[in-house]
Amino acid sequence: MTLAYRKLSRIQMASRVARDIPEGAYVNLGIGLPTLVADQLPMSREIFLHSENGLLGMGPAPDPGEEDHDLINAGKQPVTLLPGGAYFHHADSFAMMRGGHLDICVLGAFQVSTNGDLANWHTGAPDAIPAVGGAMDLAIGAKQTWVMMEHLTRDGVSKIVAECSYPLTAMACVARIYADLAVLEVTGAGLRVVEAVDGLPLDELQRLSGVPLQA
Amino acid sequence: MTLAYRKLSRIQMASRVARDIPEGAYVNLGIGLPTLVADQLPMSREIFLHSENGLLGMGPAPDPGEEDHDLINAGKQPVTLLPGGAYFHHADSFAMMRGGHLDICVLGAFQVSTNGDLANWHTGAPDAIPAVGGAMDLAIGAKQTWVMMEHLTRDGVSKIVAECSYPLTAMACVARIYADLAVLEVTGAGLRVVEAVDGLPLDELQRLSGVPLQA
Amino acid sequence: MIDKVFSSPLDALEGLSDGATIMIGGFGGAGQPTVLIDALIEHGARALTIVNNNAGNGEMGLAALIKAGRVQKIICSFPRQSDSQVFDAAYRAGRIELELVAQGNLAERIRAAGAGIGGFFTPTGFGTELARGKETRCIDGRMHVFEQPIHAEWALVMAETGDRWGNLTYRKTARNFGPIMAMAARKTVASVHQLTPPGMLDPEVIVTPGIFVRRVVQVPRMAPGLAIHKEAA
Amino acid sequence: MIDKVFSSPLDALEGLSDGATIMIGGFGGAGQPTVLIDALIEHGARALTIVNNNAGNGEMGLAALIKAGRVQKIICSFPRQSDSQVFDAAYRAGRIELELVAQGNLAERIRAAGAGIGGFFTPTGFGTELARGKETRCIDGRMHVFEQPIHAEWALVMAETGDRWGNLTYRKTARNFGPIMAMAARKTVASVHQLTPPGMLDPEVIVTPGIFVRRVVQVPRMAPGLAIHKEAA
Repeated sequence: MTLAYRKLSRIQMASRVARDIPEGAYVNLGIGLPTLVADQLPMSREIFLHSENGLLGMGPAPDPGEEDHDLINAGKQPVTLLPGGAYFHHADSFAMMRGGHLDICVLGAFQVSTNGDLANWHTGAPDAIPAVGGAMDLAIGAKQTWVMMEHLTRDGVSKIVAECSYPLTAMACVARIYADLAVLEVTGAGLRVVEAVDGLPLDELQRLSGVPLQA
Repeated sequence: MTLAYRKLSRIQMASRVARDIPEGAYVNLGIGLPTLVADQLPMSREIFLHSENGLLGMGPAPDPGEEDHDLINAGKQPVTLLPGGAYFHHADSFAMMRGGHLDICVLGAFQVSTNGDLANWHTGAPDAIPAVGGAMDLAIGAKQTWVMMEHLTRDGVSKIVAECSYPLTAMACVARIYADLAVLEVTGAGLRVVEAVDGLPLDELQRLSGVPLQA
Repeated sequence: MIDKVFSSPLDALEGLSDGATIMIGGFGGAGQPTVLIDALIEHGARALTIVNNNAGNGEMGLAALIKAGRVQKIICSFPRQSDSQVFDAAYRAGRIELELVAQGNLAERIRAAGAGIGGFFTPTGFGTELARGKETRCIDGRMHVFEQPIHAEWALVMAETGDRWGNLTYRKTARNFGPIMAMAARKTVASVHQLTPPGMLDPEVIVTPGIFVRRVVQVPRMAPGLAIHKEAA
Repeated sequence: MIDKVFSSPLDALEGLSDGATIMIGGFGGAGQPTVLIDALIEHGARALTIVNNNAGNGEMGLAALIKAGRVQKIICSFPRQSDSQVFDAAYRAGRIELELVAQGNLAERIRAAGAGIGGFFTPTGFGTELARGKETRCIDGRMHVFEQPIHAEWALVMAETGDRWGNLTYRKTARNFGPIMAMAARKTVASVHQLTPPGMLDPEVIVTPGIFVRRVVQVPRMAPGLAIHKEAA
């Protein structure tokens, strides 16, 4: 039997995540892959993007030459503010996160465990200089934390694991995983497959993932 | 021997307190007697009055007919705002107090003990409905807490005591006592007389106070 | 399109249940959302726990809610005032429970709930009756008391200007508890005197961003005179 | 008359000592008070503990301070970036101590110092390396970590507009850590791009009231381009 499936591209993954973000949601899109979601949100939905450096209602990048160096996102890139947006200081911004006011936070990941532990800030390499930023606050803060990542490393090893080997960002914080092979839900009793890419049967997804998956 | 001294009037007490408030001070004047201090502050000194309901730079009462019911002080009386003033919310206002940012807080008192314990919120009467407001926060918050009160109760009993019999507002918080008979400093090793009203000898002040006073 | 604007105060309370904990903004009359409180009385919910700095003044607003027998417990800093006769009577008759909290601890406990803080140590109240039974700790040579967050299902706040996204500004000292209560409650209803078209509020000047506000309702400005009381706080 | 305005950045640092803990505002380049940092380098104080979200970018500002060998310890959330070569080299050579703090805990610990809070329980970081050795507690079924306030002798912040009383407003996301650092330090020095005549700042709009600011100095607006970095925070 030949398996005929294609992994989702990064844009397709972003589009898939965007599909599940409802009108009126307050959302933080983490650094890296999740930032791609912004451009996939349908114009017809009003969604407020939060940036932890003190910004709600973040808009797209400015036109070249229109950059304002006092208006940046968490990735320190110039952005814009949409009508209805607001500025606030760092303690208020993280109060928004820690206080559970964001509906959804989308984060990249090195690893996610079957109980929803997240590792996304540090490889743990002994010579690495650590840097955490807002990762730990984002992971525990939103009503739902979604992870967006490739299902497998470049070496073909599953990033979905029984237990994270990388240093944790937060325990049992992930609600959903949007990967390039499947969308998975963290149920509290393991992982449930919401959908897999066309042509990828459950047993093959199971084999690639290396941890038990529920249909 | 006849003792020829006069107690300070309420206005004289307020004037005496005002004399010790330096230019540039941030000051909270508690409800009751301390509110009289405001009118005794010399116009030549810039002093910022804080009101715990979210106001810095409080000015005098408005002219009749000019009251703004959204602009009140902690006593819920209409006030004005001086140039340079600002509004803020309650958590920020009490952060100002608790965080030690006020230079001076002047409070009324039922009793002050020789180690600076303050009782000013509750008589402890069994049928009384208690109400504390900002008293406890004010007492512990300023760089210096001053008490302004009559030295004796109407019955001639000293309000300066070895140990408070009324419920405490805060422990060891009072730095100075401005009373109608004397100004006293709380030294940490008892009370020191800074000055007494004209004609009142130390031994008589000592006798009236009922606790040891240092010259 | 997001539109948090409700057409009437009563509609804006839809879903509120008996037994709810409700934060009500205001310091005395300033910032007290009287129209929302009237709607709450009309709504009929019972056995409420109310969080407010005071316990009602005169016969209107919070006092009227207490008089209607809807309040089981009140968490506040300054219940007794010259015109708190409605509360006083209910309290003496044993019809209302009181949790007295120092005002700064009240504000900080509300903020802690909004900010997702599990509790904090404060020097305020140490060695007093209000700290009785509470955990204490010496930090940097100073004694502190452990205080817990106050969460609520609902907050009713009075703001000055709002928009359909729930962004709010306040007016003068009517700001008081509004911003922190809006953060601390799961559902915040804001009455505003002015509804502004989308995007008109300066983003530098918004005090409560819309993320903290579920519903907005425009109400007329109160007649002056109702808000003035002579008692201490 | 109160006049907190100083004529030069260096004058505004008078009294700063070796070994001081100094909070420096900014998130990357936005809000980083580069002119005050340059004055700090000129001032010459050594063995400093610096509190900042990052650990310097490129060769200017905080990076230059580190390069000059003045920083003994840094408390920050995101030191490593593509252009943090100055910090990286000092760290690998063992010349600088790092206390890594999750960004929200950094912000809340700074605010706690400013607000007189002795410490607080936060869910952020529980079960991670950054909580190792810290007290934990289960509150309402959720695990929390105890975090302590971060106090400082000095704060250097960049604001937009100020007056002689020290009242400040900020501009866009350059606000970031400025308002909470101004609260947390014993002496706050604010650089402003505009000095406004007394009483011109709208009292509804002041973000940092003057009570939190000791000294104000007007500086030219930075040339654009210095503030942009491509790394995560």
